[in-house]
Amino acid sequence: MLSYLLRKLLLSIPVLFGVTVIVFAIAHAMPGDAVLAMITAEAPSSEALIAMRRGELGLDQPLYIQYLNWIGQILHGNLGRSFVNGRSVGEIIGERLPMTLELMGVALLVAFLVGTTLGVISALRQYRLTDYSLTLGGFVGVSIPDFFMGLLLVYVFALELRWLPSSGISTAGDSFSLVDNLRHLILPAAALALFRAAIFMRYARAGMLEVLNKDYMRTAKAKGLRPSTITLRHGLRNALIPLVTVFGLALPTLFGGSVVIETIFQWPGIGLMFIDAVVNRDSPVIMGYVLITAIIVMLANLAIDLAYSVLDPRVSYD
Amino acid sequence: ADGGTFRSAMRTGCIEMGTLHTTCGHRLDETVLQGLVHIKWTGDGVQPMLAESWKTPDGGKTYVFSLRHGVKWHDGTPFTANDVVFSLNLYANPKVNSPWSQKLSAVAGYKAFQDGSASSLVGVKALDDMTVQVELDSAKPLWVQLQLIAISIFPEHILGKVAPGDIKGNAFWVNRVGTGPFIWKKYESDQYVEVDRNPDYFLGAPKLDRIIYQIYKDVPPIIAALETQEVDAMSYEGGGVPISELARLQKLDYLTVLPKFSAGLPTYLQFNLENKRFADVRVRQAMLYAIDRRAIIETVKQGAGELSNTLFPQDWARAKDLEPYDYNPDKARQLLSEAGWDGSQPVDFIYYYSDQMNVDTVTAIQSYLAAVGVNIQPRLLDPAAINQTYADGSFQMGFFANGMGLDPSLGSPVVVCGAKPLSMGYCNPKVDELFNKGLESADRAVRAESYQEASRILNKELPKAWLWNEVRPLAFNNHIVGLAQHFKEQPLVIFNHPVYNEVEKWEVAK
Amino acid sequence: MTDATVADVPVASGASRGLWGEAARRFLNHRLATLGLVMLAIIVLACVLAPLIAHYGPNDIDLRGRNQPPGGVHWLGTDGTGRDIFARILYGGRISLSVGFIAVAISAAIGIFVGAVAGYFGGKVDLLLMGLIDMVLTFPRLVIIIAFVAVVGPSIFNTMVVIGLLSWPSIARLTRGEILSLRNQEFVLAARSLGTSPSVIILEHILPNVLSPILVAITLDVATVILLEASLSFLGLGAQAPAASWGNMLRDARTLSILESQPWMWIPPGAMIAIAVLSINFVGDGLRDALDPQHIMGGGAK
Amino acid sequence: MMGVDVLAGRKPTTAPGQGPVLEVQGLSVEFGPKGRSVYAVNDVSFQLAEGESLAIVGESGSGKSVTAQTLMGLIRKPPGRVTAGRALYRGRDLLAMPDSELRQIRGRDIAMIFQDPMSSLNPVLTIGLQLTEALREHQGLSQPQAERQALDMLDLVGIANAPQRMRAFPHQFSGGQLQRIGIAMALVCKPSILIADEPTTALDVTIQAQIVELVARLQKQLGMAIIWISHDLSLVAGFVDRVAVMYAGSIVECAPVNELFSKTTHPYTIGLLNSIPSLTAANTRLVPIKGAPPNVTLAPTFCAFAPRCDHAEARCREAKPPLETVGAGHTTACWRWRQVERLPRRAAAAADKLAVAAQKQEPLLVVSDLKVHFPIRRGVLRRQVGAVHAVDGVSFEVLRGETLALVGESGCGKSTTGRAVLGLERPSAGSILFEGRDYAGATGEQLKQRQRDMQMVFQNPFGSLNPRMTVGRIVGEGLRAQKIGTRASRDVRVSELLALVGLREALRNRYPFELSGGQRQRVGIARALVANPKFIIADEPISALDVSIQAQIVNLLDDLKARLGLTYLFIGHDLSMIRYLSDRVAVMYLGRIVETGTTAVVFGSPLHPYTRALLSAIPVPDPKAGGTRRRIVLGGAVPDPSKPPPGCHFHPRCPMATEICTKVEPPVRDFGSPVSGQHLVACHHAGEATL
Ligand SMILES: Nc1ncnc2c1ncn2[C@@H]1O[C@H](COP(=O)(O)OP(=O)(O)OP(=O)(O)O)[C@@H](O)[C@H]1O
Ligand SMILES: Nc1ncnc2c1ncn2[C@@H]1O[C@H](COP(=O)(O)OP(=O)(O)OP(=O)(O)O)[C@@H](O)[C@H]1O
Ligand SMILES: [Mg+2]
Ligand SMILES: [Mg+2]
Repeated sequence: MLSYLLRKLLLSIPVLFGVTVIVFAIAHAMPGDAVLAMITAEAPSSEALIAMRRGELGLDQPLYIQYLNWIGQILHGNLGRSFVNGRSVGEIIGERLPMTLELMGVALLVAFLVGTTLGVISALRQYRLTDYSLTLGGFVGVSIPDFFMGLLLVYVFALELRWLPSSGISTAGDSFSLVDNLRHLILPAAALALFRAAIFMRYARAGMLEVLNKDYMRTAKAKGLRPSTITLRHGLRNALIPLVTVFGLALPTLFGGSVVIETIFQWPGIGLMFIDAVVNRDSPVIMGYVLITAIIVMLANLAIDLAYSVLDPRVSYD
Repeated sequence: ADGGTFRSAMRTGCIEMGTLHTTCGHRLDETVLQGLVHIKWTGDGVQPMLAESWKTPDGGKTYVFSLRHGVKWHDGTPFTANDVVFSLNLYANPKVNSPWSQKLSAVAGYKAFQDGSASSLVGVKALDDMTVQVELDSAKPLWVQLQLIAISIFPEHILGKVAPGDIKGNAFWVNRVGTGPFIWKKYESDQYVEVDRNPDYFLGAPKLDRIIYQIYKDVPPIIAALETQEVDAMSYEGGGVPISELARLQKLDYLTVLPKFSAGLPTYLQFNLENKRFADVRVRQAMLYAIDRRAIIETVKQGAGELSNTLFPQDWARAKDLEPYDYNPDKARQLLSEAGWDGSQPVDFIYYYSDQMNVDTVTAIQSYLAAVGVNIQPRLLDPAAINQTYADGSFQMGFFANGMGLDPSLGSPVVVCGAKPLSMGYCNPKVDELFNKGLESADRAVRAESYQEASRILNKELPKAWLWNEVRPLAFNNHIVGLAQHFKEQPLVIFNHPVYNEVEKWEVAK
Repeated sequence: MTDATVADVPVASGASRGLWGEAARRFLNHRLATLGLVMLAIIVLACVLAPLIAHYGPNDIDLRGRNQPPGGVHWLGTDGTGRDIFARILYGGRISLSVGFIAVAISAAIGIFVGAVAGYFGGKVDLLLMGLIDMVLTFPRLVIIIAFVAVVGPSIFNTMVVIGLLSWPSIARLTRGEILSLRNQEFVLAARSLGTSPSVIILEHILPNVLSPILVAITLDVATVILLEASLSFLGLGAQAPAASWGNMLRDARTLSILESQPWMWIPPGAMIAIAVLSINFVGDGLRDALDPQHIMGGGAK
Repeated sequence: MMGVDVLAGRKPTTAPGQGPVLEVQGLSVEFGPKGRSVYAVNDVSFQLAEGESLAIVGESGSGKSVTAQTLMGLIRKPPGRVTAGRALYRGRDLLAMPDSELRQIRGRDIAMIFQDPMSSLNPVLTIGLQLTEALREHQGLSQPQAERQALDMLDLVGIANAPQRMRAFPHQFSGGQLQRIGIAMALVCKPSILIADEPTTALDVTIQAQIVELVARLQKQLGMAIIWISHDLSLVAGFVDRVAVMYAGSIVECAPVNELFSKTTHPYTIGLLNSIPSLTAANTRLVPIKGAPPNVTLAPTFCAFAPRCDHAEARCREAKPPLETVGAGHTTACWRWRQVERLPRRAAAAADKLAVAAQKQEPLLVVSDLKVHFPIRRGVLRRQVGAVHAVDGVSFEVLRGETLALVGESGCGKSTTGRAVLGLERPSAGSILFEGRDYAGATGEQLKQRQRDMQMVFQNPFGSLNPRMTVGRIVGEGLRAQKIGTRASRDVRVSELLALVGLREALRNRYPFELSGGQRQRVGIARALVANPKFIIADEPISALDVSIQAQIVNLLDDLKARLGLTYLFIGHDLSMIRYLSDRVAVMYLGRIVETGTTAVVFGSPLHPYTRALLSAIPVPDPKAGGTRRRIVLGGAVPDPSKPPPGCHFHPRCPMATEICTKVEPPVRDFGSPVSGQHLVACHHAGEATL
């Protein structure tokens, strides 16, 4: 197991390297650069000034030198400084990552719990009304883009019902309180979660249906166990195994989704940071984002491998 | 005192860079950091702030500022002439590399400082603790009104310790110490800035307890927040109320909505004049004839625009006898065919306002132009890409606006010779001369002559096809007393400059 | 699977019918699948024949007749510049559906190829390709799309290509897994022992047998990509105005007033996405069942 | 070994014969929607006395499992439906009681052992949990109490080191151990009825013997009634009291075990008995039951066996015969049982089996010291840390025209050997000479030639046919791969082969899933024969088939051999079949051949202790013989081929092992005589009489 993890980690180095090279190249191929992005008509800048700024940021060097410099910094554990505000990228991400993880974590958890529960119910009631309506509801859920879902939720819960705040991470200016934070979390998390819950539901249903036909379910029944024990201990435990993969695949798309949701709900996470960085051509921040999300996705996949071996004792990674 | 909280929506996150490096967020600054003078919100002159008064013995070449006595920085340190000298030097310091440094280009010694042959501005001197003298290269009677208003004064005792190269992104900008009516309390990145009442403010202690500037990236959340009263103001910093939401907000009795607030923003079709296709003035004129601007303003823009046929948004700067270019597609077609326009070639058309109204506007323009045989292909770009496109001239037409509410002179970058990239290859020495003349006097009547003449030329030659001056609907919650009243009386948005808006007099209705 | 169960299935029906014919018959017997297919066919036809069906062009503006509710001339009403929603739905469907189909066609082609090669040859080739797969999987898709679109300009065609180029790993993985499990199946060994060449083995023995799970993944992907285009439209990276897509129609409708009082501007594109996604998934389910010979063997047989 | 308290808690039971503990009356079960029903069980009635053991036998799909599962309420409804009948357990109708009540009986009073030990245990839960959960559910025991009982039960079924093994997961056990656990799980609540649904089908012969022994012993010890379901009449013959024979959902004959063999009254039962090769009478042709298994989608209004029955008359096709009492406890469902009974057991169709000249011929295939090792890689760098010694030094010859059988338990390396010979596996050492030529590294034309001459019939008739190719394409594939003939000539050849293996031309356009098991296996054989090979490796070609069909295939292989002069390497583990069809036998154990000789010699006077154990484990379809034969039940399971024991691989399980066996690999010695032919044995103690 340990050696499997080590090997995976070793393998991930060239993978990360590849990701960063490509993203670096693409980021630099974007029209305009950090200096041009800052120019506005109100404060026009002279060519000399622009050149000077470029020099300051190292943008005048050949691309591969820029990349090597960047990699050099990374090897020293330093993600560089933002072109825009000069702050350390590591620090910025350190500040914002928890917010994004909170949002994504809760969304994923809710999606998983809700999706799995409904999926199991749907499977147990296969081809009955409950099943059909859940399936239909699921598909409608899958058909509403994140950004529109966000608006719908705000309309209903913030404007019409006035139950929840419409945006932000906490009430501005109030000292932090968990309750307040959670109230703010509900809508964005729900907007992210609904779509994924529908997906988990589909997979949970399929997984459960598969498990329900297994011989060991019959054995469990033959032992005279309670239906709930049979469903949960014998059924769900096994149905969860394939779901874990879906869980892992959901992560990269969740980062994409959180960019949209953070924008709509003014959630100060790395997604919001990233969008600004793109507009500002703030490549150290873009690269930091890419690196961190890639690492998280990889670690998550490793964690999923681990979870696999916990959930399924047959799996051994050697 | 329970003065309450005012929450204002702000659609930017450009706080961390700091005043010296941003072209936005100055509205926030005026509540914490202040300048020597600010523009009066009524737009008719300047208001002494940290400078109590000033004189120019030589008609605009030398200015002597008497500073206000008894002013303290928020940390208790007294404000002195050193702070002023320090701040002016900071703006002009080439190591700081501020986009605002141009504002000081008229000061004696600016060139030397910039090219490294001098270590400070020789033209700026502290005569004593409370007096500062600024000497210019030549007489500029409007220098204070037009240039100094954009300069904030920073605490030398804090920023003086920071190397100029490290100013950008310094922790100071998220923990500012100023002299203004509110004291910087807290900044939560991408969330809000909280500023608290300064009881020692030199123009009188504010009535409000605090102001919270809530930061938003996206507009719909601001509208929702206005509606739920999570914020009190959608003003200029918030980007204005989208036209589509106007009716909705107008129905709410707790809001005052100003549907036609002039933004001082001439909007035009940009032509790449270096491209032969647009060299013929008849082509450019035809485009204006082709577009039913009135219809667009009435419908898509819901009235949010003032038809305009030349550069200046200020009434006094515009001649009365301009060609109106009323909607006339037949005339447009005729002009195009006279000019030998080749309608089969599509026209690359760039724009960067992504809000719905502007997208709809572009749609309408596209449709009108198509009707006369001009086939534009709209392309939405972000600012960096726009600047790149400008820099390498890789576009043909565009849809843009430039803020110049404060003074007609601010229009020069879009029309004077060689003012790349915005002038797009337009050059008429006569126009340049008129712009120069406009700055030679402080008397509006004298200045008006020059600008009106310029407006005529620009109206004829159409280096850009002037469409209208932008109008921004704003909305305010009525429970902040003073806020809506203040904007009701303000003639136009004075683009992006610190405005003395008497915020210390606003209060929350009991 | 015991043989007796097989014999229980009446095998009398026409012996010369091909697998595809058989699959088609089973597919058509699948009620939801046929429903899906019919709905999809209607949508696709309507989009293709849009000029014949809609009275208006998708970009015909009518500033004086903007924001009209559904009614006589404009069946689904008009939008903020007076364009006919119905026409835009049809023309928008062309973009949304072709984004879905083309992007997925690209990703399926790459995914199946890479997966088949990795799975069949194994060893170093597999290791290398798995590395590639991992890399593309960890690519922040949105980042690349944003950057790429910024580089080559926002055109829906570019977007389709990028989506296609980035979405193949999951299909590749699936294909590889299926092939790994098939590679040592006795019928493949049998073919090898007969001297059949690797290319024929992949094409005739392996691919047809891995197709049905892959088809399901592909149909699901079509739906995902249609939605992705919508999300990209939100970021201004989807179809460019004035062209319509279901995604950017929804984006255009993203205001509270429209949400509340002009539902004809958002319900139609939303409903079209839902119907298309639903139909495609029904078709996918149907395809799986139809192509899976074990399915017909019925009952609890796995 | 036997925990005293395990039996102490047992409720007092009545002696066998004292009134039924279970009485099934007129049970009918259907599947699927009305109108398109599968009639799985039709009007089944039987009784089970306290402590009695009843076997239900019948071919696959005859409704045995459905009957059993219906009793316990385990069939899924829908699609299942009980359309008639009662099942009285101590007077209470199991079919009528609500599920919550039935739940109390399941596991506690009636327990079940399932066919496939691996799939019937939950793979993700420890066996400790799975063993104790029923105890806790039914007897409300605490976890420690339940664990104690479970431990005792594990001891009883012979799982060593039980306390530790309780924390292990199913995949960490061998098949035999799993089945023991399955038994322990069924017995842990001390039920009064145990239903064993083919508990040994998935297991090896030697392990199968262990399990049968165990269940028979436990049944006596615990005094429960038992229903043993099987398709293998010979397996159950030795230890049950009564046998019920099922066909197409109905019980066609039910009799005390002795009487069933001595006084068989139903044609189907007779057919079953005939298709089993007899251990005593070698070289007689097998008598298969003709035709295909019944179509159970037809309403059971006539005798379902009639289409396959030699005695059928008009009445049989019109009305379903009732169960008639034939003798004491002997019932049968045949209109013509009187006539049938009077007929003599059909004499095996005499020795029309062509006597292949057993004289010495030159070898077609010579395998010497073949080794196939699969590397085991571990660690970050995937270094090879060991190898699975799947084939570990195997030498044998196959003579032209003979059938050499390779036998041995599962995992001993038989298939790997076969695959290596065919070139599908790269040997780690040794040589394979086919017609005197070594094809290692052969390419192009040479390779094609060998591929044409040497073919394989694969083990699994379903898995070895591409489900998406028509029969015609499958059979013709070899021709296409070898680029033999034109399209038209290939078509002709395919038709020929279909005819040769007895498939109708009409099947040509069908897909494998439309064929029965026997038909599929014929397709596999046709495919192997299409390019006129000389040599065929048949890898357990019948193990996945039903008894009645096995006989068909074996006869076919036999005929083809005679007609086409083929040579076979026949891989298998079913010794009675092997005895029937092979000329010589090679017995394999853990990667090595331990004994080789002519069939007569190996079966008649085996010298290797493993061969002897193997032979003794063969079930005999005769209750009397079953009672008297001495069984050698081997202890332990098959050892791990990645860590083969030193010296003689067999020594850890060998009753004769001595010091030398643990150290020195036994040399191969020839014990043959000119009469009996070569008889190679690799055992230090071969020839010593003690066992
Ligand atoms: N869930 C089901 N749906 C439809 N038919 C079924 C189902 N379960 C069993 N059958 C059918 O019922 C018949 C009897 O099946 P059953 O499993 O009892 O056979 P069996 O005698 O146990 O065979 P085997 O030896 O293969 O286990 C078969 O024809 C089978 O196809
Ligand atoms: N590709 C492989 N890699 C590693 N081990 C293998 C491989 N193929 C087979 N083995 C191992 O080699 C041993 C012999 O396998 P083989 O398939 O030859 O057995 P067998 O005698 O045919 O058994 P069965 O009767 O179950 O078919 C087994 O322990 C098996 O697990
Ligand atoms: Mg069964
Ligand atoms: Mg094998």
